[in-house]
Order: sequence, then C-alpha cells, then structure tokens
Amino acid sequence: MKRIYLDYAATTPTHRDVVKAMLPYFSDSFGNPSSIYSYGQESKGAVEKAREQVANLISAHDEEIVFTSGGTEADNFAIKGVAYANPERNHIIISSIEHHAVIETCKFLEKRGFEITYLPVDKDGLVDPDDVRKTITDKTCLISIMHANNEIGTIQPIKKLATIAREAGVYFHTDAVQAAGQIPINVDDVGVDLLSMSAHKLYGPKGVGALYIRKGTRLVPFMHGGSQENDRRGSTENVPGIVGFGKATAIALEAMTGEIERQTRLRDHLITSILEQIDGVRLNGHPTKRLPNNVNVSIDYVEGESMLLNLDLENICASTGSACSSSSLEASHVLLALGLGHEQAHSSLRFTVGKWTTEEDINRVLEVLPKIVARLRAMSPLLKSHK
Amino acid sequence: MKRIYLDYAATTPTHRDVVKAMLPYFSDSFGNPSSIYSYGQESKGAVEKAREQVANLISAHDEEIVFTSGGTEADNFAIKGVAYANPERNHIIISSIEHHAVIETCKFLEKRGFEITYLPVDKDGLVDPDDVRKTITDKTCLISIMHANNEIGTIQPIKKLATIAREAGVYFHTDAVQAAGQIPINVDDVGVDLLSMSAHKLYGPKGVGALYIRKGTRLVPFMHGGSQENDRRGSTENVPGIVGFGKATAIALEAMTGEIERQTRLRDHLITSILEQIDGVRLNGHPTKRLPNNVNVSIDYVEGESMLLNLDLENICASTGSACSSSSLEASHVLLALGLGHEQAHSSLRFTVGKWTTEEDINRVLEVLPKIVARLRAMSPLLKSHK
Amino acid sequence: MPDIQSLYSEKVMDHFRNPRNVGEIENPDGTGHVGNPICGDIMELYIKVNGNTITDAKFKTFGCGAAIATSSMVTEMIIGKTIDEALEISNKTVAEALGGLPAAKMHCSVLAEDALRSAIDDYHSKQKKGKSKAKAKKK
Amino acid sequence: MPDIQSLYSEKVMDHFRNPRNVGEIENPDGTGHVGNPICGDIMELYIKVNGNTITDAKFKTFGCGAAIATSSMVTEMIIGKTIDEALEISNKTVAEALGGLPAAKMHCSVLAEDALRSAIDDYHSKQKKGKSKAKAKKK
Ligand SMILES: Cc1ncc(COP(=O)(O)O)c(C=O)c1O
Ligand SMILES: Cc1ncc(COP(=O)(O)O)c(C=O)c1O
Repeated sequence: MKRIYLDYAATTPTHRDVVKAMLPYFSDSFGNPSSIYSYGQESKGAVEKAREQVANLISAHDEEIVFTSGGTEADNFAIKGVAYANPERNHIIISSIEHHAVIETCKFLEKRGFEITYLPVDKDGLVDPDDVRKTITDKTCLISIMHANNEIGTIQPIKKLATIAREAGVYFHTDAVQAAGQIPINVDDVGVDLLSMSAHKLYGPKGVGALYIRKGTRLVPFMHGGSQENDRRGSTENVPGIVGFGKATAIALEAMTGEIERQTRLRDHLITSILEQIDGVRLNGHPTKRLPNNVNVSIDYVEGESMLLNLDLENICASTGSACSSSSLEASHVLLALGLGHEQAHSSLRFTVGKWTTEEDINRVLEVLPKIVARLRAMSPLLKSHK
Repeated sequence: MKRIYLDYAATTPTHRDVVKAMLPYFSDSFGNPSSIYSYGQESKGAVEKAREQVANLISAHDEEIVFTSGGTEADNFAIKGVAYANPERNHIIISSIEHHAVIETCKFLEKRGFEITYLPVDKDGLVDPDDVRKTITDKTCLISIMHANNEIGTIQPIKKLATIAREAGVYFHTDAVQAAGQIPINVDDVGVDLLSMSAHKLYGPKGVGALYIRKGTRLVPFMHGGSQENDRRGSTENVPGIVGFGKATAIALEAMTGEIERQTRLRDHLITSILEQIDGVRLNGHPTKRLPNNVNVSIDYVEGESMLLNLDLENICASTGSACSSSSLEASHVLLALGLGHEQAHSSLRFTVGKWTTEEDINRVLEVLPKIVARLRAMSPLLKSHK
Repeated sequence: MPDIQSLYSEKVMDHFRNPRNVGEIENPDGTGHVGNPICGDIMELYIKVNGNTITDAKFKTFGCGAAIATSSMVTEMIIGKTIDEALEISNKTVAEALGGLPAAKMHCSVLAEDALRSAIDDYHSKQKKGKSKAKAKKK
Repeated sequence: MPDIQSLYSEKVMDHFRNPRNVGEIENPDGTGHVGNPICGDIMELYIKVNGNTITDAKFKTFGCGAAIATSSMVTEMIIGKTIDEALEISNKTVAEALGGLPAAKMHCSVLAEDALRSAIDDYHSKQKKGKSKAKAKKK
C-alpha cells in the first residue's frame, strides 16, 4: 500500500537535489569554515553562498542572515536576544497561538522578571491590530507574532502589525517557520526586524534554520562561543546542513508560484469534500487567509489520535494539533484560543499537503476517512448523549 | 599534490560509514519523531538507538543523554542550565583555558550578576586541584573544567576535580568535546554531573552534539520549545545528524585502543623531530598528559599564520591556536595562560593527527617545515634583534 | 533501512483495530461513566451480573488508541469473573495484559480501572436499593 | 564540487610567496619600526633617498600573510617615487594595489602605512640633523 504523507507541516522529506548538494561537504570538502587554509575557505565559500540563497528567499541582505540549528533556536535567539539587549524594558507581547518555541521562551523570561502579554485571537485565529496597539507600553521591548500558524494555517496581517510596532519604536519578530518557502515574504516590504525560519519545513534538512536580523537591531547572542556568524552565533557551522538549506530555499523560490496554486486547489478540494461528506465537521482556521497547504477540521464525537491511528493503518500520515505536542496530553492551545470546546479541540485532524501530494492522495483520504469516522462514532459515548 | 590534513582537532571528515547510516533519514525515513504514526516512530526508534550508542561511549544511561546542535550548545546548556536552576547560588568556577563556548557563556552570566572565578593553570596547562578546593564558596553552583584542551591537548585530572566538587556539593561539568571518542571516558568512574560532546570532532557530522546530564541533576532547559528530548530540549530532532553521531561513537569506541597507540606514535615522532630539526622551538602543553593526536609548538621569531599559509601552499592543513579564534586577532588565551609571551603565543603551530594520518604525512611535514621556518626567519625583524 | 516501528504493542493495536464488546447493554446491572473532556478521554462501561459473576460487559469510549484498547481489554478480562475477582484488576494488570503501554499513555489505563470500579459501585448500590425494595415488598 | 577558494586574493598570495625587497639596507636614509608583539605584527622598513626620490626600500616583517604582502607591496610602490608622492600612499591604496584584503585583515595594511610614515619621519629628522651638522660644519 502506497504511503500517503499528509503531514508536511510537521516535517518534509529532504529534496533529493538538496541531499545531492549536501553530500560533498561531509567527507570531502569537510574543512572548518574558520580555518584559513584553502580547505577551510572552500567550506566558508559554500556557507556564504547558502547565506545568499536564504537571504534571497525573503529579500534580505546576506549579512542579515544568521544560521541556527532550527526554528526553535531562531525563536529563542530573537526573543532572549532582544530581551537581554534592552535591560530597561521588560515587557513582551505575543499572540496566544504562538508555537511552543515562542511561548515557552516567554514563560522562561516571565519567571525571570519579564511581563508577557498573550493577545487573544478571533474565531479564525487572527490577531486584532488594535489589541497590539493598545497593549504597547513604554516598557515593551518586543512584539512577536507568527507569520502563519502551524496548526490552523491562519496568516496574520504581519505588515500591519509590524508597522504598529515600528511606529511605537518596538522591535517586531515573526516566526515564519511555516510561511517561509510557502508564500512570498519580503522583509523590507513588511518591515519586520527579526524573522525565524527552519529548513526542514521547506524540503531542507532537519537541524538547520536561520534568524533574519535587520541591520542595526540590538541583540545579545544566544549561543555563546567562537566568533562564527560574524560574532553572533558560536559553534562550528553545520556546513552540509547550511548548504542544504540554501539549496532548498532556491528550489522553493523557483517553485513557489506554481505550488501555491496547485496546493491551494488540493487543500480546497479536501476541505470542501470533508465538509460535504461528513456531518458535524468544523473548519479550523481562516477560510481564505490560510496557508495553501493547510486543512484543519474538528470532527465531532471522535478523538483525534484514534483517527490518526486508523489513518496510519491505511498508510495515511496526518496529525492532530502540533506534532510537537503529541506527547503532551492537553488539547491544543491554538484550538482552545479559537474558542473551541475541549471536546472539539480533541477532535481535530490536520492534513497538510506538499510538493508530492497528488489528487489521488486526497481522493484516497476521502474514501477512507468517512468510514473511520463512522466506525469511531459508533463507539463514541459522546454521540449518544448528544442524540 | 596529495592533501595532508593535520587539523583533526578543528573538525574531522565524516566517516563514509556514518554518511551511509545517515542517508536513509533524509528523504525516505524522514518522519518527525514526535509524530505518532509508524513513519514518525521509525525516526524515533533511530534516535533512541543513537542515544544508546552515544551513552555507551561514556558508560552513561540512555536517558542521561540529550542531543544538541553541537559542543557549543552543550556547554551553553550545561552552564546556563545550572546557573538558572539554582537561583540562590551565583558563583561559577572555570579554568582560564576553557573553550570560548564556556568562557563566553560565563562572561554573559558575569554581566548578569554572576561571579566567575577563572582558575590559573601551570606551565603545562594543568589546573591545580587545591586551587579548586580553595575557591569553592557556599555560593558556588558549578565548576566547569574541560577534559582535554583543544589547543594544547593537556588532559586534566578530571576524577580528582569532580571528587572535590562532589564533596562540596557543587555540580561539576566537563567540556569533553576534544576527549570524547579519543580517550576512554566513564562518567560514573570520574563522577562528573554534566559532560559536553560534539559529533564532528569524532568523524560524525557537524551540527550535532550531546550533553550528558547525570540523573537527578537540576537543570533549566536552554532551548525552550516543544517537549522533545524528554522535555529537556525543544526543536525537531536532527534525525540524520543524530543517527550519524550514534554511528560515529560506535566506530570510535571500537577503534579507540588501536588509534590511541597509533596516533601517540605519530604524535611523538612529530614532536621529537621538530624539536630536533628546528632551533628555538617550545612544546606547548603537557609532555605526557596530552591527547594522543595533539602537537603544539611555538617556533621563535615566526608568526603562526604565515607558517600556516606556507604549509597550505604545500597542501598541508594545520592550525595556529584554536580554529575558532582565527578571525580574532588576539593571541590564544590558552597559550598566554601557560605563561608564554605574546610573541611566542603568536608563533604557535598546532598539528592534530587523526584516523587517516600516515607516517608519510608526518615525514612530509618534517621535510617542508624547516625550510618554511628558515625562509620566514630570514625576513623576521625579531630574529635580528635577538641575535 | 530501519524496521517498522509503532507507538503501541501488537496486542494494543489488535484491540484497537478489533475492539471487543463495543456497545451498550440494555438494562445493565451496573454502569460506569468516567473521564472528562479536558483530558480528552471519556469511557462508559456496562456490566451484566448473574449471581456474583459478570456475565457480560460492553463499553463506549472517546479517546486515544490506548484508551480504546484498555477499554476493550478490560471488558474481555472481566467477563466470567466474580465481582471480587474483577476488583483485583488494576490499571497495571490491564496494561500488562496488553503487552505494555508507552509511559506517556499509562494514565489511560487508569480510565479503564476507574470505569470498572465505577460500574461495580453502581452495581452494588443498585443491589442495595433492590434489596431494600425486596425487603419493603416482603413487609 | 566547490571551487578552490582562498582567504587572500591572488595578488596578495603572489606577494606573500615572493615578497619583493626583503632585507635591510646598510646605512639607510630612513628607518621605520612599527607594530607590537601583542597584536602579532612587527615591521621594519628601510629607505634610501636620493635628492627627493626614494631609490631603494627593504623590509623585514613578523606577521600574517596580509602583513607580509602589504610590506612587500609598499616597498614596490615607493621605489622611484618622491617623498611627497610616497606620503600620498595610504593603507587603502596599498590594499587596493593588492586587489583587496579581507575585512578582518584591513588593520594589517595600516602597519605598512605606519612603517612608511615612520621611515619618512626618520628621514626628515636625519635630514634636519644632517643640515644642522652641515651648518655646524660650515660655521
Ligand atoms: C511555527 C513554528 N515555529 C517553530 C517551529 C520549530 O522549528 P524547529 O523544529 O526547526 O525547531 C515549528 C516546527 O516545529 C513551527 O511550526
Ligand atoms: C573544547 C571544545 N569545546 C567546544 C567546542 C565547540 O564545539 P562545536 O563546534 O561543535 O560547537 C570545541 C570545538 O570547536 C572544542 O574544541
């Protein structure tokens, strides 16, 4: 049975051309980019080329890109970096649907004397720009609002939000881990100061990411050590990983327009059909301001993991809430923030399509899912009590 | 002209078998280990197998290993993790020859209210256990002393130092980035609480490392995010990197005894011959308590980088001080701590042999180096003034 | 290439795929309702008792794989047992009978134990009421 | 496979491999000693002046590749120039003549400029002394 992977938001397979680009840097051109001999300079050249490719994806300058070990590190770096660089300010504003990498970092700072405002979102997951404006104080050092949500795909009005921050003289960070490579981003146009990316969400390797840091932004390093990355991040560069990230962004940029169209079609086909074929389904996230690849529904009376396991038995990979929180037992904080009841939050199912998803894959889901739901509903104590 | 790589302490080529072990996890078994479907569990299984392999190298329990993005992160994690977990204590003791990853982390904490003691070393680079004992106060939360130094190869009496820490009820961390995989380490025997490793120093990939955390050690996470790594480090696991690290430790463990003997022989041949063939040479680091692969000499009247470049023209890769500090212009803090004058520190040359170094490689260095030194001395203004 | 791995043991997956005794019992001798929507696990257990022996058991569960499998397993384990024997079943026995559960999922097996105790409590209280009714009639 | 890369330009490497005018001048008309061991760069520059024209220059340098190459380059640049023309040479002109230097190494080119100025200063002060001596003799 062919495996149908519909969890591209959790992670993507590394593109074969990306792996090919990485390979020479493991055992052949393996020099340390900090070494002055030509062998080391070769690696350095490869890292700098990748920096240019990554910068290109978001229309940044090369020197504004710092490579990290992933999206989580980029988020930690941005938030702690600004917090520690501005000791006279101790207030941070984030949305209540941020990724754990942002929320947990803020909770850590909260315990250490910072004040965090968690902004609400509306039923579709949108932050209200007025809320941002109203909560800024003269103690605010940073506003961090994600570009697109990893669970429900909702895309925030980043340009509006960043403009409010800039007018107030407050740094603006956006976690663009899910948006980068999927939808066009131009850092100058939107006016963000800091932006997080992760390679493994855009067909690059796991364990590499980047933080965009607008020139002039005051930021304390997060990873203290050697003088790599222009003194902004110590540690021997992950050369193959960085080269792979660069290659992946180049591929993503080229394929973007076509993929947006193709994936949006698949996404809408899946959403419409599920809503048609199954009763008691709610679409989570904004109907149109959403990532081209994201489908998130709550299916009444049926628990998410039991659907996942049944789908897995049919060789279909999906997710319920964020993959990261699957070992936690709480319902997704994102779905609860939309105003869903706990039962609905536990009944969510996320399909995220990608480069290699076909119409047939979607049709196979539509063939299988209604049966699974019927079977599980038959054993659900909730359904009866609602009859 | 064959390339002669004698900078294994800067980084190592990834072993071909390691790359082979990694390859399936890029584009085939690429699932997110946090995902509950079998695809994700496959990745999780691979990560757990690697954890066992890494634990094996240092005789630790699997659950005491947390994967990181490298040695620098492991050092940051250990130090900040203990510092923040013990708010009633604010004193940290380190040696003055630690790697930048340790020193810069401590300097960051120093600015934020911590007190740091930088212990001196003797002319061979050894820390005096009595100094450690004397500087412990009831405010001391952590002692961090590296297992083996990256520049001069000196191996510290870790067991003695860790015992002093334990008797005083203070956590002990050791940066074993250069020692792990090269010399035997048994965490229970030496009694350390925290130990840093990095894959790319032992023929694994760049961008992966691990922190050993003895069961029961109170530590705050460094990378805040999802619940990966048993809630101790957020971020999607670098599955191929971790698998590669595991494989590399397995290979290292098997080859260790033989390699120690072989490399020690090459090392001593190189040291003895340089001292014989060139005047005005000083061996830096301890003559016997040193890593099997490390040769570090100061060659009077000749600046290090100019020797490196000349060696590079002969296709020989070496280093002067730490590769990490090559973009800094200051003389190595390690060499200065030994009591060397600035001129001697700038005249240092490090050769580090490895798995693929041969007797011929060493002989080629011995053929080329005296000529390079003679040529550079002829243009040295120092030589004349010393005549 | 790595082996196929799964979060759950084969036995768990067997009970998950083919849960035994799904459904309700009309006029049960005991019913247990446990769990709460906040943790996302809800279970109903119905038992039929003859003399002192559980002769039938059925369940309905809203929950993860472990919740469904332990529900199924517990019904299979109690049918044919006396009430006292059934009371000796703990969440550990259920998990063991399933060949173990992932650590993070052990709490789900508590759900099955709780449902069992709750159904037996319900049975006992019905018995008491029945007896008092019977007594009342005799008078 | 990636291209062979180098920290320094070809021109720098050419001067590093084959430095021009290494050595000392006996009885120089001007000498410059600059640099210090803490930064690891020390340079000595000797010049011979005829009329107002630098007719010969030699150097000795303890330092990195950039220090040696800029030393060599500056000697090549000044030979044949008048003192005034030589004074127009700055560290930037030297770096440019070498096809550029890595940013982190620009400070080394200052060494060459400093050595040049110091040698010319020495020449001027010797001239003065020479003149005063000459004057003294004339008296
Ligand atoms: C929105 C968002 N932010 C941050 C992350 C963390 O990225 P990484 O797993 O590369 O650390 C993820 C994915 O896990 C994400 O979806
Ligand atoms: C002793 C020591 N500690 C820490 C590090 C940092 O390791 P990494 O480059 O993997 O971050 C290195 C090497 O660079 C090292 O030699």
